[in-house]
Amino acid sequence: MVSPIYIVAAALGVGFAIGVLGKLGKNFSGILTLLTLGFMTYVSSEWLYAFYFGDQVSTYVFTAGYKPPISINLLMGPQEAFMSTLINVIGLLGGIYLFFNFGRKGRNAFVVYLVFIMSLNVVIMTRDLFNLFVFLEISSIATAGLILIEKGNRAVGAGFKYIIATSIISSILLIGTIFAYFYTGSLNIDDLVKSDLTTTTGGLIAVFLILIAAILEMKPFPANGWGLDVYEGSHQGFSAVVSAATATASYFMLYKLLDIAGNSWDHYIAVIGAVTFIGANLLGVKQKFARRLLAYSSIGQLGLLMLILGLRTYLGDNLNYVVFGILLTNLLAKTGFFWLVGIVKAKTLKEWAIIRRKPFFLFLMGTFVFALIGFPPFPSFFAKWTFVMDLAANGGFVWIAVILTGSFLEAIYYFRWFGYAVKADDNYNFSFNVRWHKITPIILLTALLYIIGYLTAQHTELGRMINFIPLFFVLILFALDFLPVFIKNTIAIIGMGIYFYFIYPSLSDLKLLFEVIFMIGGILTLIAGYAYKGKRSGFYPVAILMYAGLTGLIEANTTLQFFFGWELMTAGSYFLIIRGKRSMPHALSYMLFSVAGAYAILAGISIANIGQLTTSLSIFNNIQYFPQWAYGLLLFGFLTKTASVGIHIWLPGAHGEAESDVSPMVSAILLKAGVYGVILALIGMSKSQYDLSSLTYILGWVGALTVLFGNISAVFQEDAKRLLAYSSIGQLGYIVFAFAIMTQLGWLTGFTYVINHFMYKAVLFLTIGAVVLRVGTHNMYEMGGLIKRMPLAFVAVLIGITSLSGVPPLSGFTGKWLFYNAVIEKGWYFQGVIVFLSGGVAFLYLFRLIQTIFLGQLKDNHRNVKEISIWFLIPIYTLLAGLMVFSARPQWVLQPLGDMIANYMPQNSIRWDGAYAYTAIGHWTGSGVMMTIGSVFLIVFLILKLSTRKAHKIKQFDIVYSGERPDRPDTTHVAYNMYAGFYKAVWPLTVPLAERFWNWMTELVHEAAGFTRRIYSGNGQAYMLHIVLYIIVLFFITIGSSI
Amino acid sequence: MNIYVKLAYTLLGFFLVLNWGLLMSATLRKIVARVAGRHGIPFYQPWIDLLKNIGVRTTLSHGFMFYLGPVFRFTGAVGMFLFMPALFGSDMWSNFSFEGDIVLILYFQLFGMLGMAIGAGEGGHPHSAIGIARGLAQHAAIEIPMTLGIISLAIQYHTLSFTDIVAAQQGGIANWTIFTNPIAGVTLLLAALGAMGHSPFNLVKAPNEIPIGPPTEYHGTYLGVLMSSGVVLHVMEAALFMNLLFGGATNWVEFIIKTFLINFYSVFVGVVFPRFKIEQSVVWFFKVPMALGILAILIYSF
Amino acid sequence: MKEILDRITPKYDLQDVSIKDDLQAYVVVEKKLAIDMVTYMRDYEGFSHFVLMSCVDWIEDNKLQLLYLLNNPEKKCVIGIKVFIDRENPSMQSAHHLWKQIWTYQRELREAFGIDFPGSPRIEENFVLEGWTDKPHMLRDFDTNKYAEETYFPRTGRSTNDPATYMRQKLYPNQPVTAKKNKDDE
Amino acid sequence: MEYLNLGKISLLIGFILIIIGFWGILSQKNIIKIIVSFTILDTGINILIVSLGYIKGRTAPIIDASVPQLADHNVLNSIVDPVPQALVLTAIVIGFGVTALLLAYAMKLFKAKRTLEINQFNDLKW
Amino acid sequence: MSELDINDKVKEMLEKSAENAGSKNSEKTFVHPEDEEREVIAPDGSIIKVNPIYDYFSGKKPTEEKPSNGVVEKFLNWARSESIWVLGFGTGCGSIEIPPLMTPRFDAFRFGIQMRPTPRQSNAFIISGYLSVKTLKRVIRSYEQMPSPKYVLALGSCTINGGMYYDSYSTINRLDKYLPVDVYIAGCMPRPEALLAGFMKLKELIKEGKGEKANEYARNFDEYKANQKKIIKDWNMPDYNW
Repeated sequence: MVSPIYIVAAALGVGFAIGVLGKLGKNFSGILTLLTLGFMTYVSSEWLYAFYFGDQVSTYVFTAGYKPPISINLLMGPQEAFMSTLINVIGLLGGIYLFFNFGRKGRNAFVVYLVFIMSLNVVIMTRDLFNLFVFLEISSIATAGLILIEKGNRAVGAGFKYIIATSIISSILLIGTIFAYFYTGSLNIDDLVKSDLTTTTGGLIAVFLILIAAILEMKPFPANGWGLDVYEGSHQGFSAVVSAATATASYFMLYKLLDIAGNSWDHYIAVIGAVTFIGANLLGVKQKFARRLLAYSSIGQLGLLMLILGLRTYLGDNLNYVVFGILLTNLLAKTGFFWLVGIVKAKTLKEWAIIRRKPFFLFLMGTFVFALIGFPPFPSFFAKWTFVMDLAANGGFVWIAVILTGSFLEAIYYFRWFGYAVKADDNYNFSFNVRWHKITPIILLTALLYIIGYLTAQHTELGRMINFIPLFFVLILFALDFLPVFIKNTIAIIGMGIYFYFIYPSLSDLKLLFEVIFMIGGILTLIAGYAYKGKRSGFYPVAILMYAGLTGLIEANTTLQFFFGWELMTAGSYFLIIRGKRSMPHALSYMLFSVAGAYAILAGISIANIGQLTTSLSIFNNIQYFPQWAYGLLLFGFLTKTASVGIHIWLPGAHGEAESDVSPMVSAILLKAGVYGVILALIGMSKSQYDLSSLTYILGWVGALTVLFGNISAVFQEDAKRLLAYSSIGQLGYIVFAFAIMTQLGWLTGFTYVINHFMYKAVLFLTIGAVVLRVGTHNMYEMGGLIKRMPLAFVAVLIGITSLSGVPPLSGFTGKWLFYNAVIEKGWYFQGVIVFLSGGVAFLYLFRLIQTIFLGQLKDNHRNVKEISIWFLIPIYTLLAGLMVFSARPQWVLQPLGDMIANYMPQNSIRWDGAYAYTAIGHWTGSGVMMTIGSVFLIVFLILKLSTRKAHKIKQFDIVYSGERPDRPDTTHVAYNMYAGFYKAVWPLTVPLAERFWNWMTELVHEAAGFTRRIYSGNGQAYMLHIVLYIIVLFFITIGSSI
Repeated sequence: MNIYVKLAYTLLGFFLVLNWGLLMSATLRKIVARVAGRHGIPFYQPWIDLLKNIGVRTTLSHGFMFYLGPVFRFTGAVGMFLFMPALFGSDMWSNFSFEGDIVLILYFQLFGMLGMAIGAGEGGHPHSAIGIARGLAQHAAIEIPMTLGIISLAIQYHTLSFTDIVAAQQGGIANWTIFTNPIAGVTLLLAALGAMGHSPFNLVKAPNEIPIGPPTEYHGTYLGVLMSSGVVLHVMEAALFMNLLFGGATNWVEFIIKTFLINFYSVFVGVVFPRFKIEQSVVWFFKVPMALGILAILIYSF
Repeated sequence: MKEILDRITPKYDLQDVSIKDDLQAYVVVEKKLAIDMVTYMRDYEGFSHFVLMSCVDWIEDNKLQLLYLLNNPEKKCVIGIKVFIDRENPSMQSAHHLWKQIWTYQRELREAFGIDFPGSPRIEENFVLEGWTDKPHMLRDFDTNKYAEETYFPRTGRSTNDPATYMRQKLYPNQPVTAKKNKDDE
Repeated sequence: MEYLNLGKISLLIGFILIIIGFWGILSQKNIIKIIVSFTILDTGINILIVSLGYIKGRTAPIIDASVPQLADHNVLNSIVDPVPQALVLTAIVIGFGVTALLLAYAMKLFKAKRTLEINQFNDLKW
Repeated sequence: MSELDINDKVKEMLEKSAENAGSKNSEKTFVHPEDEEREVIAPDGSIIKVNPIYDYFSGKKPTEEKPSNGVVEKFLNWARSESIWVLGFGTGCGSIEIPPLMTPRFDAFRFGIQMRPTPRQSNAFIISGYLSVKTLKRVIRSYEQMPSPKYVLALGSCTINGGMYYDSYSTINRLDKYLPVDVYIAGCMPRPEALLAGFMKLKELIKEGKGEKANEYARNFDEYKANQKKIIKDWNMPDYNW
């Protein structure tokens, strides 16, 4: 075991040696530095290894042969080992990254860098207050020196602000130190902890001064302008190290020093952390420049760390797990991000579009973004999970709200940035070059992120239960991304098929139903992918990622697994959605609503978790505390995915602009995930001992209004895919409403709609998508008369809309019939009427869909279009076959479903007699109606066909036109603003209140951010003033009253 | 009962209804003529028109769906007949009503409408699309009083089955729904005005404005089929309200009288009031009929 | 009215000024000054209402006479501005920029008299007739009877009576035919 | 004058210097003046440290002739607390380093914009 | 751009416009802009040539549609005669005489006569009075769109020999040169009674099986068409409007 003192010794020694041996050249110095850093890393990681895998105990290292307080001592414990390993690793990688930048400045830069890393190590390890001050100053000086490796005025200004600010902070620490010494006679932290300083006034002030210095080092909002400038102004390679290593050291310093004050400061630290976390992320929202954005984000993460530290009493033993998770993710991802910023020389966020010229970089960026927001499988996901669970278990609901709000704000700007990177117009004439020494550290970091994420999961019992196989499949697909689409598609389909085959036996009932929808639906929609040519870069991994999430939801036995699957699914679907041509803003709003929903779910789960002995999903069935809140939050979270009214605004754009085969995936399949969640919550509510009928009542109204709103909005769309998207909103409203009824009939209706919507919406979206691919426009008024060119597509749409509209004998009617019975049985008449009225409204948009696209006048430029691709027709007609079977023999599905629902809803209100269904108030037979209507239809058709067998085939303009003739198809086709009259009657219902509300909210957030950030005037002196004022204000808040 | 016998009776019943429908339309037109002081058409005119249409030699086709339009429409009309019991208490004339209840009828009305809409759409004539767009909008509005009324009835009788609802109204005029549940009855009658499609709610075909809307391109045999389904639909719409509100019918004479009167009622209103514009028509249903419907439910839900 | 005429007569060198009454006057102006004058009347004299524009065929003088009739809504007076143009290849400066309705008048004049108004929008389009290829039909030397006979398959055996004479004969066969001449017959 | 012993006076001076330093940093626009203010602040802290370790009647913690080296007398009792003295030495060194760096920065800043007004260096903001 | 260049450009443009104007004046064509052959770009980038007259209209020549045999045809003819659906298209001044026909005083409904708004559902066409060339075009179109068997009633002297408009440059003289006429109703204007008498005559003709003028039209199609095209100079429709 190498003594940690050698870390210091080696660094100092080599530093001096380089000074002495300067003649040997810059490269030599550099390599020597890297070797030293490697040695330091080795030492600290050896300790780390010993702590975790051996039974090493914490060791004090004494210097100068005396014991404290006479001499300085260092402590090497597991935490110190961890932190210093982190710092050294980052130091080493940073050294590699900055190798040539240092080289250009001469060998002394290496020395400074070495001293910088060394000083941070000492800050971690030292137990002596004065020593802490000294090395803090050393690190500040070194930082200020290293800032100058970036050329230009900005770095100089930033460096000056930095050095003067840190000097003031250090001075305060020094004053505090000397006071502490004055009152205790010792500089040793351990002694200070023991001596109970806070009992005397002077001691209080000493502690205040020490802690305020430590807090200021953490760059608390708003006294952190200097910190921002350093992140932004200095070389990004170095900013990364500051953001990661210095932050780690600062955090640990605060952690160490906090013990001096006992627990009395926890609360303040938490509040400061919360303010910083939310404040920094809020200001980030308004930010347009990449570097400064990262600076805000870094500070936000520091705030989060402070928050965690302040809430350590809530966390207990899990503190380190949470901190390590957050810290590690932040460290790895943020460092990587800074370095990426250093490589991609784009200033504004919009300019980041250039990054997709090198797709691998986009992958890296995506990894970092998702890691920072806390998506699985990255460590922060698990850390956040544990954090929130522990907070809830101890009643820290406000803190949960704070954390989730801050994280949400963070998500806003990160995803906007990422959206720009993926989709913004790339018309910039500058490019970026990649050099191996710069990219290698980033790749290493990324790999570490994934590995550590996996390990973090394995670290806990719950995490070990997560099934990572689908994720590995996703990674394999990433690796195979260079293959042509045909091969990848086959691999994906086979993979999903095999997975389904193996998982099939283990599922039953509800899970089986949804798994069939997810997997079979997935395979069918993937078949449509054969229609695409080329590589379709990046499509398959993300599609499979979504399906991995979906199947994860189904397989989940524990809440963590469930949430894991949920987040994976969200991530995958986000990537799928953003692939659309104009879908950048829609993907952003989708992601934001998803993130908000996910946080609501997280909060809901955390409340559900209180007082539970088990972590399995069955806790939903037995929520003990605040059940209204828990279920309410869960339902809200799930409803964001089902796009209920008010939180639906992401859906039309997201689905409407997505690619042709993605729309069915995200509409017919993905939305069902939300439904699955709603069902889980409702099952829980049905079993709950509390009376939750008010919640279901609200849910029922939400569902009903969603139906009305979705359908009426769909009527006035000009864009075919948006029309279908609004229709999806309406259909999901039906489903939510049906499940909210909470009777057997209601649920049967719900399941019927789930199955139906899956089939017909997949058919419609696939068909319309394929048509769009052929005709090259979404606008219905630009199409028309396509029945002549694509009869098969027409038949598919015809059956699809007939089914959707609920006209007998197709399966849509099954749902309507059940609906009537369920509504009347339940007594929800007015909601029911709204729903049925909306059913009538649905006709309008359905007719519009088929009339304006397939009927009417064929447009000139579509005279030669071909039938839609065979690869679309295969899944479409497979689904149609399913639809017809379900229509003709509904009892085959509904009977077992009814039996299944009886497990949850004991009333047995539907009786089957062969193909005949009876409820208390009505009766109906699917097959009988089908047969009757079918035979009548056939007979009439034959008769008419016979009598008109000599009919002349005429062309599109051979119509009576009041003695005139049509001029052009475009002017003869009734399509644009087709329901103008209806609009005059119902326009009050189409006012986009939700959009206005959310726009207003967005404005509000932006205005708040824009207003607040003006405190960062850029004037160094103002920043000093902030610090001083901050100290004064904090003084009065914390100890002012007790003196 | 043997299914073939049943089939035979059903066919016979349909034949009866078809002829009654033709006669009824002639009679109603004659009544309108007399109101205007004219002599009016001969009572057999519809049959002749039908014959003439079948005898038209030139047949044109805009495409496959153009055929299917009338087929859908006719099937819709036949279905309306099949799924509703023609006469109460008669096993022979109950048709196929065992296959479904009111909900089936409510949605089956749309079958013909949708098919017709699509068939007419393939004709490519702008007036078809305009007419259908109006029709659908109006239908969506009619849905409000219709659903409210029917739900009110369903609450009242605890059933959605025609047979049961009619059974509950037997035993004298005082037992008819229109008297036992007058508010729902009025609501449904107002909805009936829209459903029958006479003036003021006849803007779907709107003669003189968009020639005759959806069937603009239909001629000859197609038109014959459409005409026959039209008259059957008129009878069966009336029969629907007869069953719901006026105690159904136990014999054909009663059936004929009641359906005639219900049709007469809507024609009567039509003669008096001029045509609505589409937004007026939609808004009209949002006002009084909706308020009455809500009242009808409120009465029964407490 | 008179004041206005006094003002514009020297300005536009008006050749033939005829004042019908206080509120109505007709002037003849040179072709090259005509549109200028119309513009002037509109912008400075308050004749903001364009009443009509028409044409008279002076076949004897081998001239076409264009008339721009303007109205001053404030003074309630009307001025007619006459312009004589050549009958062969008639052409006139377009005034479409002054009032939009002049587009239509000029289309009509082009179709009926064959007057060209270069630059006038949609001047090529049909006005009333569709696909007229013959001589402009409002010119006096266009023989409509001959045209109809050549074109429209006149039914043979057609005889025409003067209605007045015919009816008189029919109703009062005893009276002499030359009793009283109708004014129209002169 | 019992209260105003040397220790207290120097303590007061230290505080006054610290406050002057802060005032200077916050009010002076010229970077050089700010740096000077910082050194004043630094000096104040140093005085503070030393004064806190001062014990009346004792001498500096350097064991030389001025300290009575008696057998029964613990040397430590006749000198002031040596730790602050040691600290202040380090602090001075650190302060020196920081000041040097600050001046170097001041030079760079001047080169960059030919001015020493701190208001002029707000390229990074918001 | 220098001044010289601008001058050159302007000159060029002027020349071009002069050329265009010249060509337009020299040969006047009657192809409407919407009937000109045009090129459109298909979604896949290929170019499609569209010739409106040929691509949008079927344009097939009509064929004779033989009546069925014997009793069936007689029966159908009876039905036709009792159900005369008139196209609601008033072509001239005589159309003012049609509305009274539907009023209580004359009440044509009792003879099975009614107006239909679309040619597809009509079998009788009343040419009510003078017929200008412009209207003739619409009349031909509507007539051809009516399904056979169809009948034409020519109302007023104008349809017989031009009536008082015999010398007009824009109205036709003899309708039977352009469309086959079943019944002429003379007068200027004929009163509704005359019109009713015409209908009665038409009924007789139909019952006798003489209402086959639609087939005559098909038989002599070329001749009729030549006459029509002679006067309709901007023929912007197919030869036969289905």
